[in-house]
Amino acid sequence: MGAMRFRQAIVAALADEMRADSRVIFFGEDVAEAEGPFKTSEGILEEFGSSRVRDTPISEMGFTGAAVGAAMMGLRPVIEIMFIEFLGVALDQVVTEAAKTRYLSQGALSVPMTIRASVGSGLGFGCQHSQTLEHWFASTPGLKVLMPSDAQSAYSLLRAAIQDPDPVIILEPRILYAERGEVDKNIVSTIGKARMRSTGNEITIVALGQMVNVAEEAIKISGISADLIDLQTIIPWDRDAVIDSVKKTGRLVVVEEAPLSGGWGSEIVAHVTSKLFSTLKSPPFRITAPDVPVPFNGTLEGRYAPTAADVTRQILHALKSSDVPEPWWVLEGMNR
Amino acid sequence: MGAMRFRQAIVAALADEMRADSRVIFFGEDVAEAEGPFKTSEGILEEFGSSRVRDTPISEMGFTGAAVGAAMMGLRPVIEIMFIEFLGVALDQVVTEAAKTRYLSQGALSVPMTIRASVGSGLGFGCQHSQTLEHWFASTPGLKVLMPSDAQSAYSLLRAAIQDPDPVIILEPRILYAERGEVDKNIVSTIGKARMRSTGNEITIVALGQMVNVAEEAIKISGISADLIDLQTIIPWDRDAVIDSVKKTGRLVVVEEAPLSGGWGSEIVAHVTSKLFSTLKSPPFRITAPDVPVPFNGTLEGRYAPTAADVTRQILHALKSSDVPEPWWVLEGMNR
Amino acid sequence: MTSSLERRNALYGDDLACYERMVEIREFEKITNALFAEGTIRGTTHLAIGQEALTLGMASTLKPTDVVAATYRSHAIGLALGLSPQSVLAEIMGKATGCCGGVGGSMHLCDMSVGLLPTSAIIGAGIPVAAGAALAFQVQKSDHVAVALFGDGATNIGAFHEGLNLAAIWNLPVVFVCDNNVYGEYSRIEKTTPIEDLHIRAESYAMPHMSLDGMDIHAVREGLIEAITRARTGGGPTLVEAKTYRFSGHSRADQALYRPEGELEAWQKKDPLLVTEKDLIARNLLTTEKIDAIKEDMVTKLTALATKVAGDPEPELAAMFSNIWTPIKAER
Amino acid sequence: MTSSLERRNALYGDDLACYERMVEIREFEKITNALFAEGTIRGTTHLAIGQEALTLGMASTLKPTDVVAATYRSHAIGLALGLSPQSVLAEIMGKATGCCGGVGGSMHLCDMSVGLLPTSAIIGAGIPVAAGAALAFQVQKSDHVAVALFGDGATNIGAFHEGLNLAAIWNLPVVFVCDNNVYGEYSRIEKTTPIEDLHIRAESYAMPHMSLDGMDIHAVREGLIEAITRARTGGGPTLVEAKTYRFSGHSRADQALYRPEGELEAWQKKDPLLVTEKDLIARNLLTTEKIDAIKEDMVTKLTALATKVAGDPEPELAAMFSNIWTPIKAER
Ligand SMILES: Cc1ncc(C[n+]2csc(CCOP(=O)(O)OP(=O)(O)O)c2C)c(N)n1
Ligand SMILES: Cc1ncc(C[n+]2csc(CCOP(=O)(O)OP(=O)(O)O)c2C)c(N)n1
Ligand SMILES: [Mg+2]
Ligand SMILES: [Mg+2]
Repeated sequence: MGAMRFRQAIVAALADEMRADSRVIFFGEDVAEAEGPFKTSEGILEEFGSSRVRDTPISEMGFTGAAVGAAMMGLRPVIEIMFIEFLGVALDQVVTEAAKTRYLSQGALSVPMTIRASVGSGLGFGCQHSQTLEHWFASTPGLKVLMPSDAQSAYSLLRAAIQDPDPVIILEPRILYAERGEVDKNIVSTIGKARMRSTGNEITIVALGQMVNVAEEAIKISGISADLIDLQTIIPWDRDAVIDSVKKTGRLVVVEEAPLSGGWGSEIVAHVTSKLFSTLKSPPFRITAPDVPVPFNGTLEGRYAPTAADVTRQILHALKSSDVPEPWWVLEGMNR
Repeated sequence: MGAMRFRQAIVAALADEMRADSRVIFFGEDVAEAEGPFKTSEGILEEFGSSRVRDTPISEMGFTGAAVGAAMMGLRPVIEIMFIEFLGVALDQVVTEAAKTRYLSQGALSVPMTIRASVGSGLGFGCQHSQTLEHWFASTPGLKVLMPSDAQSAYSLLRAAIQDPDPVIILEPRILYAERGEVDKNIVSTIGKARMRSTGNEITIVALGQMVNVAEEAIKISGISADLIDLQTIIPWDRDAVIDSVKKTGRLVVVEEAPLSGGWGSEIVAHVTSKLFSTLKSPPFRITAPDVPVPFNGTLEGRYAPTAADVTRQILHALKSSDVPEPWWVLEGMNR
Repeated sequence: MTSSLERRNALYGDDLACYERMVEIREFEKITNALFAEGTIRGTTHLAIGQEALTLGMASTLKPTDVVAATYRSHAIGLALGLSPQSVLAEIMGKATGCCGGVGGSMHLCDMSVGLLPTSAIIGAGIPVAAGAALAFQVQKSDHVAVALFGDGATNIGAFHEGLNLAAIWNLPVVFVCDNNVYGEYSRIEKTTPIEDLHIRAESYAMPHMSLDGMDIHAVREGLIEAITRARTGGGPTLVEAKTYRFSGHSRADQALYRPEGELEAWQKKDPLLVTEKDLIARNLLTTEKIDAIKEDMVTKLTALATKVAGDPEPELAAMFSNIWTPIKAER
Repeated sequence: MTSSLERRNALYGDDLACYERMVEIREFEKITNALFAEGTIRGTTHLAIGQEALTLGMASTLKPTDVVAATYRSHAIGLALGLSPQSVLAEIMGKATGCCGGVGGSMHLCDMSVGLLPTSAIIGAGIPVAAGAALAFQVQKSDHVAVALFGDGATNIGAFHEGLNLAAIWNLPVVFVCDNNVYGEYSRIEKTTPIEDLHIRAESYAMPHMSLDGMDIHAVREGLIEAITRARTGGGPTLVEAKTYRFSGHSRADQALYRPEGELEAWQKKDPLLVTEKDLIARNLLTTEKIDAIKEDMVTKLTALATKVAGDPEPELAAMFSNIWTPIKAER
């Protein structure tokens, strides 16, 4: 047990896996000598050397594809995509090559690679460097997608991802890198299993990454009794945990950082609705960002992702009435 | 009015727009001299010449980006992406450049480009050439995404797309290219407006592309009375049309070709549930493909996308009982 | 039944065996074309008639432990590397007995017993993948070599540029083989590519490069041996351009009517089968009678095979749900 | 207040004005750096201290009707092309008075009145976009030219390869300007790029290319005039490599401690301000007193500006929902 920063938990998980398994290699842009633009690989080059730890040219398609090939040959590459948007120049290698390799080789090959990418808004990086983009990986059998919400899950999920035999994408909320938290290094997550942040019986709150912390804050503010489910794995997500909780609470809200339309939360709401319709006390709903690019201005960006205040207001509304609360931009007449 | 093939309707729409507006240009791989791998540009080079109609090198990132730049400068480029999967090497230009240009230029620039891409399963092209991939464009404010279901909508949607001032992606079900249908050239669709294929009062069926035809067939087989909504525009989708219909029928099913997890249908189900929960007679649900890559073998591929028989069985079940019918692969014990 | 590895091993040092394999490929492609035309094969096919010397030159110089990342134009390289006509044809016909159990199809062959990675239907995708396989060999300190086989048109896509640059900067044991068959789909090379000699693109990466006659198996071997040896001995990557010609259309029913008058005929004079026959006859390893016999046999064998494979079982429905994610218990 | 266009026009044929603009950029970047350090500017910043000759050379040779697709390293090119320090600083500070209304930030400047397309924060993205703008000019038969400005590291990404190949095959009126400032983020060029002279990569596209001294505005102009004239007169694209040096760190708080001993100092001897000062003094257009006065004025002006801009209004909440889709009524 020990307190460390989220980014240090990432370093620790990578180092522990590299010590345990010589097949694990790590590369990306400025991750070796510079130890990562977000300092998520401090000491890794020094300890593991320049064969296993490499800086790459600026070529996400090239080095993501290289990870796919190296994984096919039995290594366990971990790569860093500095900002998730950069996979927009390399998505083919992830969804069309890596995700289909095991299938096309009928199990002769697997692709045990891990893609680490920083995601999310809140730091003033502008509309091309602030999205979460989980949806790029949806509807892609063969992939797994994870998102940590604190130092412990940053450590435990990354270890699980590296140990996993299939391609795993781990989306790291950039805003959490500097956050401190207790980390028990004996915990390695089980991919596909959610984690309870708090338990209660009035409503089930499902969230991912930074939104888990926002939802937790909202619970504190509102004093409601809620199951707060940190999904941890978005693909494949923990249907059992969510279903069991909603069976108990009868209410569901998903809190997500992405824009409303087409966000991952719709999958949770749609599934739960079709399974538990008759037992629901009120309509499941989503609290999301509006359908807008992430604005740079700090005040506007502060309104982009759901805040604890938004979440509190909407949950309290949902507990009182049986209709779905409107998002702030509708109440403030901003748009549909 | 006249009967023509779906692919001929595409040619006609492109030709009519190129005649009406000299700003419209067209390029892609083998679309000029060869008139398109799917013969969707027959006669276009001949009529409009090699300045406005061009073959490109194999470089989707390059020519998609070129369309973005040409659109910024006031042209109305139409490009062909032979198979939607190929945008996996060029997605950046669509979601991170084109979709954000108007925003970043504060309206000084817009990107009136149209991306035509063939999509879908059923023709034995294998797992890297048979997906629909609408979800790549979800959660991306600034884009519009359309899908025709017959010759008329192939014509009317493409004309609307080319006339639209913003980036539009039009996903053409490859399996329909050879299908014939009546085309009224006076009809130009309104983007964002759904089209009623049939009307009824027992259930609302929402579908896109080829699944509209499958659903129509199911209605014939089952003899049920249903509103069949051909969404036509998936982003932004016609909330009013769907809500109004479900208010009437009290039941909703979405029929989609994509794998269940993370498909666009979850958005429809989630939205309708949160708006109409208390008036729903039974849980809204989705009929989709399983969470698998598209198999090559014809028999297996025939089970991939929902069939009229699947749809019939599930809808009849939904009308009789208040629980959601299981997909065939669960009934047949194939997977969760 | 002889294994892929046995079929592969049969090629080493045996020019006659290589010739027979070239004939096998030629006749296999013709039959495939006929089966597609009659509708027995669905989807698409990409033939490599006229390009047999390149695939055989590769198969007879690479070791079975080396790996090849190839493309949708997969039948020829598959057969050359050792896959049996049965496993390739069965795959193309979507049978359970195919090398991918019938779920892959014509564009996706795979057989790791002879180093054939799943062939990709995305232009350029195999290039960084091959670099990555080579990265693994370098890290593992093995002396295996990775090869990417791709077309002339693929040299215009970003993955080519990024893959070669990465291989150069890391000095990876990989050989990039560009099969310049003059066409990318229906476009002649000059329509899409501002240069004729594609191998000079290696200069952008300070990478050794060469051009060779892809119609002559000896020329192919000579060039590849240099490149493969360089890779195997720590000398890094090479870009090899093989000048070939696509005798068939691009895919499916393409008749290639866009070809300039006389171009095909000129290249047919360099038909790799003719070239090899001349060589083997001169070396008294072959006679015209023997040639006719070999071809006749092959046609008979493959025709019979086609009938047999048509009767092979289709994959179970379960195959549709298998090999997507690794069953976790299988893991440490 | 002088418009961007007026500020742009002031540069043509006036070397002193160009020098003053270089000083403006230098002092602007220093103040930006200070404001970031004190937390007044959030997010990130990418300074171009030491690279002023390149941006001024471009601004004083291109016409305001030509367009430039640049990158996140945007302040210098923006100011050079004519954007006012006010509109740039306000954007960096997220003010409604910024050139993008405060929703863009430091990486995203735009001003179509002087041809600055929205700068992209994705490496290489502007390269095909510039080719596309040039395509429009070619189709429209206008004599405008498009320019892509990007770094040395960007020449390793696929969009560079595809954009140049497309421009070459279509003979587009575009100039690709590679600002080779020796570093890509924290990596010195040789770590990521197997060649030193990046302009030779144009050989892969049979495209004319040149290398020039990016520290000397005259050398920049001379080279650009050749390339721009070629583009304007139907001669097609050119790859221009400007040898510069990044005096500042890559971004944010980067101190660039990874630099080899003495490298910065060596380049500082070629500081474009010094070079230009020497030239202007020799031509009796400037004196050391005048230089001090210009710099002093500039610091005073910009310091005052920073205070003023700090008080500028923030964007309304409505700005968050505007300019995403085009209001349809606006259409035909
Ligand atoms: C990224 C991508 N773009 C386009 C295609 C469609 N396509 C399939 S084969 C082909 C031509 C490739 O030409 P070349 O590289 O010369 O290989 P060849 O087919 O001649 O062997 C094209 C454009 C594709 N498969 N992937
Ligand atoms: C596709 C992509 N990959 C990585 C990055 C992160 N990144 C931002 S600037 C930079 C370095 C670029 O170096 P160079 O092209 O030389 O331009 P310079 O910053 O030196 O002007 C990198 C890697 C990015 N913005 N986009
Ligand atoms: Mg070719
Ligand atoms: Mg640089």
